[in-house]
Amino acid sequence: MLNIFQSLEISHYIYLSCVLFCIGLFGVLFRRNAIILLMCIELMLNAVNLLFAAFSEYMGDKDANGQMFVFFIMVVAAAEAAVGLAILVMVYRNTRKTDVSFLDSLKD
Amino acid sequence: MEIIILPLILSLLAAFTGSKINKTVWGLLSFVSLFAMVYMKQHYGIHNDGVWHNTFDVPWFSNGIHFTLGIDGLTGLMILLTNLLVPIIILSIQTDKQKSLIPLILFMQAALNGVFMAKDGLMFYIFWELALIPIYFICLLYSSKDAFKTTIKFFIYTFVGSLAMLASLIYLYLKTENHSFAYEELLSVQLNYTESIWVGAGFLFAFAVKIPIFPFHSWQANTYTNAPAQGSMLLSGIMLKMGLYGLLRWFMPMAGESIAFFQPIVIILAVIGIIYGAVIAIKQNDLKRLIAFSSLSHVGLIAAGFMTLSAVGIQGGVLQMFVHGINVVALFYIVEIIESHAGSRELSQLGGLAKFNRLFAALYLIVVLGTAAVPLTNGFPGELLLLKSVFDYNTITGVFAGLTIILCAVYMLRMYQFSMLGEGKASLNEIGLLKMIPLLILVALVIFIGVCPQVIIDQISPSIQKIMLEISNSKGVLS
Amino acid sequence: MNSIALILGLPLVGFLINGIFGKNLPKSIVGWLGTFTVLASFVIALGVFNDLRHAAIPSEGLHLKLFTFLNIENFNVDFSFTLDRLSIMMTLIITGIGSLIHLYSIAYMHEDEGFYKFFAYLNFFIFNMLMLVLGANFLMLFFGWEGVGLCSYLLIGFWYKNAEYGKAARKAFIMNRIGDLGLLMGLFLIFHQYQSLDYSIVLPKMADGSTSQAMLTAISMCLFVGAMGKSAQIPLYTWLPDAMAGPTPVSALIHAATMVTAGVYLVVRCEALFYLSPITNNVIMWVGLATSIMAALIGLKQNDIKKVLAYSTVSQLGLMFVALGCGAYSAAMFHLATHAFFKALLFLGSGSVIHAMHHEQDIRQMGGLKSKMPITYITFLIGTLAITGFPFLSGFFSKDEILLAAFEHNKIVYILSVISATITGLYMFRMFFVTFHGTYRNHHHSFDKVHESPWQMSLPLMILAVLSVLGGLLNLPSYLGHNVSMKLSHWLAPILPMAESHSELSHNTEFMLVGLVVLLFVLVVLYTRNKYVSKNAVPEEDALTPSTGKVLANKFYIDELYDMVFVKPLELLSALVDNVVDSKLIGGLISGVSTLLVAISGLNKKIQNGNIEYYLTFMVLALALFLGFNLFF
Amino acid sequence: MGNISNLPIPFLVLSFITILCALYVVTSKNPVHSVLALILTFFSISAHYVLLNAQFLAIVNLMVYAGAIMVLFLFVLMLLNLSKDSEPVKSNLWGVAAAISAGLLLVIITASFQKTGIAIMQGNAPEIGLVKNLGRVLMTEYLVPFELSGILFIAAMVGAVLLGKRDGATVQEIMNLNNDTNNA
Repeated sequence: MLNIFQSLEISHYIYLSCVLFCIGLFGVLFRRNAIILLMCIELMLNAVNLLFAAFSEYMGDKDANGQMFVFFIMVVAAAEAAVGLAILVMVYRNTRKTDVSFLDSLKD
Repeated sequence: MEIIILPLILSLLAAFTGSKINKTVWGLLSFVSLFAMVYMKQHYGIHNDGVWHNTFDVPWFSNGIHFTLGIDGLTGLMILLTNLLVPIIILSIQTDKQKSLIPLILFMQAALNGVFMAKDGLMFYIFWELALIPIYFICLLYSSKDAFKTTIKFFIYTFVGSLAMLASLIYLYLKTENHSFAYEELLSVQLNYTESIWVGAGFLFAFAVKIPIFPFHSWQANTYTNAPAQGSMLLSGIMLKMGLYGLLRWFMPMAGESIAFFQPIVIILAVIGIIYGAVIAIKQNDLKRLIAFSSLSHVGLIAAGFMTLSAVGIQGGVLQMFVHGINVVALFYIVEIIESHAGSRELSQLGGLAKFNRLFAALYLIVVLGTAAVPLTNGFPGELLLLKSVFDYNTITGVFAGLTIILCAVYMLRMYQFSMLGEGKASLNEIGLLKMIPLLILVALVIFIGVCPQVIIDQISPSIQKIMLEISNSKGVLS
Repeated sequence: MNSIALILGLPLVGFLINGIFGKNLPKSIVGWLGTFTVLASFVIALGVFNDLRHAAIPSEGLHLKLFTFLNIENFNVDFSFTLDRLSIMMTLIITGIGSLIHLYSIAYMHEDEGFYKFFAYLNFFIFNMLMLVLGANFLMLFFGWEGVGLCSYLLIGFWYKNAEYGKAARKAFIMNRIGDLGLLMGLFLIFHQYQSLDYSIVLPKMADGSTSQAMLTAISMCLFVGAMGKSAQIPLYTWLPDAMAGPTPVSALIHAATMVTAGVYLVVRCEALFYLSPITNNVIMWVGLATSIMAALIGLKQNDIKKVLAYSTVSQLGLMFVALGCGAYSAAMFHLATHAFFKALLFLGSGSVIHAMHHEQDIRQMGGLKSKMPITYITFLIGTLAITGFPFLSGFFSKDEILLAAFEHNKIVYILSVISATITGLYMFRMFFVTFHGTYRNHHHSFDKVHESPWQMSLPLMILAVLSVLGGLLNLPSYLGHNVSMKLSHWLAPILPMAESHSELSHNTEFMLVGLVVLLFVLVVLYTRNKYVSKNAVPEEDALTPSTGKVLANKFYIDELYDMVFVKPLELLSALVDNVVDSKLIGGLISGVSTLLVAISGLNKKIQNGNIEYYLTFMVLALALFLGFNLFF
Repeated sequence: MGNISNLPIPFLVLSFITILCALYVVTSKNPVHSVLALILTFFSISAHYVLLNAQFLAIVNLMVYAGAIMVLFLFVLMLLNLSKDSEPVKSNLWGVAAAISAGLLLVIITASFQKTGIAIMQGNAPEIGLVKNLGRVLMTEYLVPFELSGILFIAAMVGAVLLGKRDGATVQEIMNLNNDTNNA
């Protein structure tokens, strides 16, 4: 499997991650459904995870520090998803809506 | 150090024991600091030679920042004033309802002692701000009306001022050779004219708000009026002296290079303040408001006297600082007694109180005379020296400043007339002898200083000469 | 012990004992203690006087330095006193008349609940007045100066329950303070010029001619402003008539005999200064003259027995200032002394009348009292004759001396002074006849209840009457022979080095002038007697008097004028500054800053619409901006 | 930037699938479709991990993301009955604004990375991504963060339970409620 990396540069993974990240970001900005928003965030997190793994490979160090970080990000992502969805369920129960533009009580 | 620690310990004790112990006991306990001061003087063997002796010096969180406290004649007088007035202020508390008042006042005492003794720029700033905290809570918790509005105005006002001072201090700090906040190091910084104006303006703004010099006074009247009497006493009796002390100890030597620039501005503003405060005081109905404006008038004269840079003006000013502290606390004490025993402090509601308590009337009269600077009361020597210095600086300003002796007589006598004399509708309840004792002490001081002001002048003059030397050194850099 | 310390200290001791313990002491002890302390001072002063007469150097006096009051750099003022020929004269007058009035007050104030307070104040006044005249420097003078002002305030407002009296007291204090400011400024100028405030240093320097004319004029004008306030000269005289609100002994002691003459004392003390500034001299002369005539005119139409005497005092003080302006310093001091005798007599006499009439002061309510109060009647007559210049009584000599000095100086001034003196006769006799002659007119108190006063009151009256008759002996005019005449002038001559009085008038001229005055006096007596005794006329109600009389009765509306020009504008200004400038302008400026901040935050608030999408978009854009900035710069 | 044609085919194909699915996630109107597309994205990312010598990571990614988290999302979708397209459509302006913002950020980020220079990957030893090695590192070097993430999980769990329970109901009530249903 090593041979394929002879022609693969770190920048390719960077571009790929950036594209994924920005797609996620676009989703966050564009969509109004809170569940989709959360999914887009997961997408962005994964873009970052991918980059970590790529850098881990790129640095060639013996400790897999990059991969370690991916684990921790996963932990945070899972926690975030759990709490986020719980909040969502509660909001939905109170307002019957999952539209984020409806939730503007930050104004006050 | 002792007189910072002691009040702090007392403050903690007071906070924990709450109202279990009588307030009179606390008042007496707080006299301990006064004795601690005497002990300190003995212990450190301080000679009154004008040098600002270190009594405590440990490095703090960085090389250039030391926890340094020092004592000289000027500081000695100021902490004497503080530790003398605080017990009286505590004794002036009339009700047991204001539970956290005593701890706050004692905490304030510690901070005030720190301000006057700090020999390190940062320490000075920290104590300066520390003193703001208790008074903020005193005003906020126990103000009679508009507590939040008045207090926040006062707080923001002084806080903005302090920040300007901090900026100046930091600038000086960065300019010192080995980055130090020590007083001597800050003093030795040589600034060019422009720098010195900015640095001076920073200091001046902080002090002008605290003093207050016209037109930075608009927090004063409402705060004094609405704050509980103890808060007004602390503010006008001691805290205001922080501004004047800062002017003399920090602003004038530090920004000496630009003092020629500030001199006419401050003197003219101060003289405007003198007349302005007096004119407003003439028609006031609320006793506390009247005293607030009279205070504005009096401290204006002190500030003007300082800025004449003459020995007579500065010494007279320091004397007057002490005297004004005594007089204004006595006045607020009287107002507090009147309010709690006659039920009002509105002049329109009062009158004819003299017939109920002759002793009180006599003491009140002496304090009024002291404030109006009648000879042989304490107001006179200071005012004489200050007026002389302002008169020597410029005849016109001198004459305008001199109007204060007329206007002051007008409003102080009016105050006395409408509260004590005449037929009157109000009546005065029996005043316990215990409540008269603090007033008696103050009145004794009024007369003693009035007759022998030289006793105090002897205490301060070596330090003042040293400060004047520092100012002229600093001034001489440019010329 | 030093005699100065005793002279000063005894009244102070009296004040302290009476002030602190007086409440619990019986009235007799309080009264006699107050009287004896002053009397003892008088006796000691007499002893000093005797010493001074035989002193080797006539201009020297006793000195006493207690302690240093203030010492800062070169500003050095001691708490020190001096007793020279001028101050011993003042001291004798103050303590002498003071002790008589104390004695008088024992009876007069006997019913009053504030008896001990009254004596404490009186003693304190004596102490302050002595400090004023005994001080060895200008600051000590200023101490006494303000101190007597304070006592005057306390005593005018003695019956503090009456708000009107309180107002009068405050008026007196504040007007005095205006003068004090002038004096203080003068002190600063003196120190500025001479680097000292001690008489012994300053006065010789003033006299040696090294000071510029402008500076001398400035200093002397400042001091004169002080004198105006204290001695009730135009424009600061209106407090004195109002000061009659105080008990009558106070009016006699403070507002006739002693305190109001402090201005004269000041000018005489600084004789060199005033002598060398002709501009000020002229100002003093004309101000004195104007005051004298104006007060005399007002006195013509007053119906309050004490008000008449008050205006008479103002008028006489004006005359003294005329003398000072003419350079006749010893004449002014002479008149000061005789005036102290007869005016104290008159006031005490009026007090006796008021006492008898149960505090009725309106002369229209009196009449025919001479049969009921013979001692008062006779002594009052002597006082009236003395003040109006009945030949060979004290007032005759002292007033003539002033008139002669005026004649020498300026003929117009002389004529006007004579007119003033004549008017004095008119209103004094008017008052005298209306009070003691004619028929009794009071319907509230029956005539039978009117009684002669007790001996504590009549004894001082008799002593003062004797003094008023014999006071002229102090300074008999030179035409009566050199051995007996001009004693006071000679006594004061060492103190007054500049003004050597040498009369250039021939005795014939003097006789003629004196004759003129006597003639006028006789005419006045005849006119008033005709009007008020033979026709038994009674002064009309104020409202009925013709227009000129109305103006006089209302004191030229000066009080109203001051009220309109000074008091009201000041109050208006105060209200304006408080309500407009302070709250709107300064407060507005400050709240303007906060309003600005609120406005800015209002703008920001629109961005903060609570919608997360906006926030996110802005966040992303800002992130792009920061990264881009990092990239390109 | 290297020539695209030089790139290994697996990478190109995987990247293509990833981006395509990701785009579908954000554009699909039906949330359920979005979830499914996201799962596909995760699968392709896992494949990338395998390419990058991170075998264990690839598995975990599938299990945690594609398995657990996405199922959670699906549950919530079903629970709230949002499967049909109920989302109000935003105006085009928003789309443009979002696209511009995201695009701008993309351009800038890539431009930033451009500056860092290009380098060939050195490559790890294949065993680095194995569970044995990772486990050792996790339990030694990253022990404290590991434990902390455990705490974080508990906190999140408690939070989710608290948020999820009905308003005003205490734990006791909920348990009572459960007992009731059990009994019934």
